[in-house]
Parts: sequence; structure tokens; C-alpha cells
Amino acid sequence: MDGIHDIGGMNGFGPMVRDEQVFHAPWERIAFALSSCAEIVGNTDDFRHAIERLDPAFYLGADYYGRWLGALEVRLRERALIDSDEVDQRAGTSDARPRAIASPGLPTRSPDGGPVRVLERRRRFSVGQTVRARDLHPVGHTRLPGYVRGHHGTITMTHPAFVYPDTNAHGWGEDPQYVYAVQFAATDLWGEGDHSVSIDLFEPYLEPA
Amino acid sequence: MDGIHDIGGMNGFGPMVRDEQVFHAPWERIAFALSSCAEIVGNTDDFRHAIERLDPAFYLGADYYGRWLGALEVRLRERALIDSDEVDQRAGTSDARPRAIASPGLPTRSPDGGPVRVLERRRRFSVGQTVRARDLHPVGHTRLPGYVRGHHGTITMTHPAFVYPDTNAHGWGEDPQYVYAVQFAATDLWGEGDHSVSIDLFEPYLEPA
Amino acid sequence: MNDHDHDHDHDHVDDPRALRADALEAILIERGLVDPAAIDQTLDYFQNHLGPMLGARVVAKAWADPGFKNRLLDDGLSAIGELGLGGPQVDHLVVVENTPGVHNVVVCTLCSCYPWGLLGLPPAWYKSLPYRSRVVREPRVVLAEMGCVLPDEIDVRVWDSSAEVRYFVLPERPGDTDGLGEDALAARVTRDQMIGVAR
Amino acid sequence: MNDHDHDHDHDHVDDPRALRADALEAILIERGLVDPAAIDQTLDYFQNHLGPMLGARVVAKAWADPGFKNRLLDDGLSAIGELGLGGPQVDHLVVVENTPGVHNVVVCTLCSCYPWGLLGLPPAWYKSLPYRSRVVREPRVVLAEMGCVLPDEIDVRVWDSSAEVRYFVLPERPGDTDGLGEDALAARVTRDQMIGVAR
Repeated sequence: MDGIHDIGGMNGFGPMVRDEQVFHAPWERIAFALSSCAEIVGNTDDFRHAIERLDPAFYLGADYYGRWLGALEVRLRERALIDSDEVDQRAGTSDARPRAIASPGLPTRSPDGGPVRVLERRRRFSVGQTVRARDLHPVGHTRLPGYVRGHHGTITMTHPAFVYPDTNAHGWGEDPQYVYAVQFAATDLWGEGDHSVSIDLFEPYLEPA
Repeated sequence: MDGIHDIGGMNGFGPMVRDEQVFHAPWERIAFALSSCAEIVGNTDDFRHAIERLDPAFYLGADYYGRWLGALEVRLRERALIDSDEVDQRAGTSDARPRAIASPGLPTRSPDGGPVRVLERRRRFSVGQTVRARDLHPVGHTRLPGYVRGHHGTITMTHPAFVYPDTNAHGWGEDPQYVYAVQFAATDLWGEGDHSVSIDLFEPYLEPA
Repeated sequence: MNDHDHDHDHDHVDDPRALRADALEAILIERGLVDPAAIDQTLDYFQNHLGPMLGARVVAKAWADPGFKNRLLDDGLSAIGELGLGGPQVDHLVVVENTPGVHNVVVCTLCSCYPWGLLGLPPAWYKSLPYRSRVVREPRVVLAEMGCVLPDEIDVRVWDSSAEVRYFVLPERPGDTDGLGEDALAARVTRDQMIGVAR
Repeated sequence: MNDHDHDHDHDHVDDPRALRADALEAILIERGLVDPAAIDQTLDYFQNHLGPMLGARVVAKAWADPGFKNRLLDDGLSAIGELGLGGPQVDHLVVVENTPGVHNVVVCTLCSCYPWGLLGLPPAWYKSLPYRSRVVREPRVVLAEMGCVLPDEIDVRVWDSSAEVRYFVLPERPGDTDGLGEDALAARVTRDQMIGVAR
């Protein structure tokens, strides 16, 4: 989705604030621990997508673990593990109640093990090749940020194959895909800057230049 | 700027809510009237840019006239017509205090009359021509939304020349430019949809296809 | 807290935006940066003298008078000038015509541009984040949520008013209006039709 | 309100997020969807057993042992496995080396990906909206705001960890560390260097 989380390159967020803390209050620890430990059918990709689907004003207004807490509540509701108003009632408040748009599909099982997979097929691209990040606008989860779409870059590393977030987040299978580090010139992305930006892109995000 | 206001095509904002009211409370009327009547050096373009520069969480969290009110306070502060904390002190609260990133430049005079200008020079493009919206990322105000950048469209109307917001917002002159209605196919913009989107683009936003 | 509470709504006592608006108003008046009379005049003008009834007159005349309709589609600003109309936020006007095969709908994705001089100030939904973000991407879905289901065979044209041109939709004349005068025709025109969220 | 307040901070009594977190914890425990012991173990593990000291060991060994450094740059995960390291959020590791002419800096623009197994959980600024949005666009400005002014002649390479590969910066060995052992070297390594916001 073209969501509020896709902020790479956006202007307007102001200066860096050197907040060194991981947690600022006990509820942040609980949000982290429950998100890590709750035994629900799902995976990292659907967790990230639940954060992305939060109402944009909630997303920006919440602290980091406020988003985790909101995503956890949304995921529990969507799995009918809690009633819609159960947290409100138990907490005695509907303040900070998370809202989210629906996902196009939820996972039907929680996978075992990590995300790396071994594929028999060959990679489509190789180091040194110029590629174009496709201008895709999937309605579901994706790890192709807006700021590289349509731009040309150079493959600088080949990585193993990984479970494909665009399907795995939605219960549409693992569909593992090769991943590549693709280097873009800042001047091509933003019209200025002398640096490069390297980003890991799944093979379906790329096309030959 | 690539700001929070540039939401055309974004996912995540949820269903339409049929709120038919113009104003919901007296303070909204005051925000509207003061924004319209305050005699300060500036113009519509710098007013819009002040809204765009508001902190993104403030922008999304505020109601519509909350943004106007925030932009008015920011503009008064930036012109040193009020002290930084003056509204807080007078209001007895720092809640809803607007923050904004700096503008690259403020207008130095308020223009008379409307935005239409007559140019001697010929238009660069004509009806029926295929053009490409340039992939520009100016740091200041612009009326070139992200969702058309880099895409091809067709000129369907020529409009008069208008004061150029990209310079006028910043005191860099009126630099009037011809404006064109450019039609894009939804399927090209989003990868789906059978409709068209027409948008008015200033000549410097366009290049021949 | 202020003198401009002409309507029946009221501020929540502790709404910080109300407190800030009152503070700004007091400061600006004290410094001579705003004329209190201008505030009242502005609100009176926008609330009591502008509104969709003006646009409805334009539509009714276009339905009744083919010559006017042609002039309206050719040069919107000159044509509405014949009716003494124009006004704020209408520096250049393009009127787009609905036909049996074409439906037009207007938005401003970047802010809230709207033909004030013909329709008054926009309703909250026109300025809302869902409308602005979604209608360029999925207009059929948005219109359906607003009660306007468009048949697949109708072409949908979305107009994003990103510059100072203002767009205004000329709806189709209903079939059951033969012989009606302009006032009666105007009574049949809705604001939603002139924005394009109704057919 | 909860049993996991291991640290000295505290919830504001009426913070609705604290109330919701407590409610969710109670509900999940009642339904058997979370093991209270797992909560404590998880927090203990992440707060007390992970952290930048692990990454610092890797850097120190790379500085001290050219063979290890080569293996680390060639296959990060295997190399840190020699030190018994790996752990959460390190399924595949790429170590990028700073040189006199190259500076690397890591971000996750889409969320907050970070090599937990080497650096622990990230500080708030790493997950902040300014860092995520700006460091891919104007890294020199962001780093300068963080106290790290890079000379123009140094190439800046930003790594956006958008997939499950984790990036880790191998800083340059300081010039005044001849003869130091690995523990002493590790004491010179900062978390900020391994993210790339310090030189």
C-alpha cells in the first residue's frame, strides 16, 4: 500500500532529536513483549502491515511503541481473539483506540524458522547490471518504497532468497524471491545530493533497464 | 516540498465520512476570518506553504481549520508580528501550539489583484501533445503533486498564464507561467482503474515526452 | 469569548484551538492588523451571500438557454459574468459537462481549492483526507460510498484543481423538467452534482 | 498495574496507552495466548543480554584479526557465528566497511529494521520520523545535526534495510590503538559508529 509509513525522502519532520532511550515507560515494554510473545497466527510481515494500516494520524501521533500496541490490538480484533470494544471496556477508556483499514488478506498460519529460503532457479539479475525499480502500487503490503519507484539503479550485491513479504503478509504463500542490493544516486532520486542510497529489493520489484 | 499535504493516491485514510458542515465551532469561523482579513505581507501561495510546513502529525491530527489557525500563527511568528510564545501566554495553554519547518523564503510584499497574467511569449506545449510531468523535488512550495511525477499525460486544455506558486510563495518574484490541463490514465498512475485524472500543471513542470 | 458567534454551535470551553483563536483575534485587533468590522463582513458574506444557489442559477440557465450553455463551456468566467457572478476563488473557470457517457468529479488533492464564488465554502468532506487521497485513485468506490453508483460504461473523469483554475460540473438536465422555468430548474440542482459526487 | 516494571521509569497514571497495554496483557494471559514467564524472559533477554557490546566485540576482532575481518566482510553471519553471535533480527548480515574515503550509514525508512542480535533494540531516534525520512535524502545534514560533520571528499553511502538483510558498519580503527587487545579495542567502539551516525 502507499501508506503513511513510506516516508523515505519526505520533508517536514523537523530536526533530529537525540532521544537515546529504547523504552520510556513500562507500557512500552509491555507493548514490545506482548507483540513478541503473543501466540497468534501471523508473521513479521503481517505485523508490519498492521502498523502500516493504522490510521495515518494515529501513526504519526503515536510514539513508536504506541504503533506496536495499536497493531497488536488490531491484529487480535481481526482474528476475533478479542471483541471490538473489549480493550476499551477493560481499560476504561476509548482514548488511544487504534483504527486501521482492512488488510486484503490475513495469514492462515505462523511459519517456523527464519525468512531465508533456498531456490533452485537462477537469479534474474547480476551484480553490475542496471535495473529499474518498477512503479508498482500494490494494495497490500510491500517493501518497495515510493522513493525508488521508476528510478534506475545498479545491482551491487546478490543476497539469498527470502520469503516474499508481498504475499506472506496476506496468507498468499511464501513465494520466496531473490533479493538484491540496488544502489541509486541521490541526484537521480531527489535531483540533488552527492551520496548514494542502497536498498534491498525483491526480484519482482525490478525490471531490466 | 515533498510534504504531508501531498496525499493524492495515498492509501490508509479510511472510508468517506459525509460531514456536510463548513464550520463546526466559532473558533473555526475566527480562523477563517482572521486568515482572510489579517493585513500581513504575504499571498495565497505562502499561506498554503505555511500549512504544508506544519508538523505532519499536527497536519493530520488537526481539523481543517486547525491547520488554518496553525498556519496563521506560524506566519505571524515568522514575520515577527507576534512573539514566539505570545499566543501560548494569551491563551493560557501551549496545547495545539503549531510547529513548522522553516520556509526557504518568505514574500516581501503582498500583490494586488488576481493571479492571472498576460504573457507575450508563446506557449511551449499545445493541445493533444503528449508530455511528461518532470520528477522534481523542490525544497519549497510547488503545485506538482507526487502522484503525477515521471508519468506521461496528454495536454487537453491550455489555460492563461498565472503567477508561479513555486517562486511567489517565497518572495522570488511572480514569474508567471502558462498552465495546462494534463490528462493521465489511472492505469498508468496506479496500475489499475479505468478513469482519467486531469490536473493543471505549470509549464516548468512539463517536458516533451 | 468572541463577538462572532453568529450561529448556534459553540466552542468547548477548554478546546485549546478556541483559546488560541481568541488570543490571535485579540492580538491582531490590538495591533491594528485586522479590522473587527472586516471579520464580521467576511463571515456575513461567506455564510449568507455565497452558496450553491449561485451555481444552481448557472446550471439552470445553461439547461434553459443553449446559447448560454455554449458560452459557459467556451469561457466560464465570461459567461457567469453575464449573471453578475464570479467572486472569490474564481479567477478562471472551466465548466465540464456531464453527458450520458461521461461523468466529471472535482477535487483538490493538495489543499481545498473550490469555486467559492459559485458554491460557497466547501463542506468538511470535500476537504477531508479520505476524499482528497482517494478520489483520484478510486473515484468509483468513493462515489459509491457517497451514494452515487456509476455504471461501468460511464467514463469517469477526475479533475484535480492544482492551480488557480476552478472546475465546475454541469450536470445533465433531468428528463422530467420540460417546460420548467429557470427558478424551478435551479431548485433541482444540488451542490453535490456541481462537484460531481452525485449524477 | 503490571509486574514488569523492572526499571525506574513509570507510566503516567492516566496515559490511555498504559491502560490499554495493561488491559491487553491481562486479556492475553487469561486466554492463554501469552505466557507471563515469556514476557519476563523476553524483556530480560532484550534489556540485559543484548546490546552494542556484542557488536563492539565483532568490530574489535575485525580490527585485531585481518583474517576474521575478511571473513566478516565476505559472509557476516558465518563470521559472527565464530563468536557465538547471531540472534534475533540477524538472518542475513552484510558488514560494510568505512575507509578514509567512504562513510556508511544505516536506516530503515519503512519501519525500524536493526541488527538486534548485535546492537540490541534501537534507540528512539533511530526509529524517529526525522531520521527515517531525512537520512536517505540529506545524510550529511542529518549526521551534522548529530555531531558528525563529514568532509565533502568522503563518499556517503546510505543503506536502507528494506528486506531481511541487516547492515552493520565496520568503523575505521583509530590511529592510537596500536598494541591494544580486543577488550580494550571493543571499549573504543560506539553504537553510533556501528549504525554510521558517528565516524
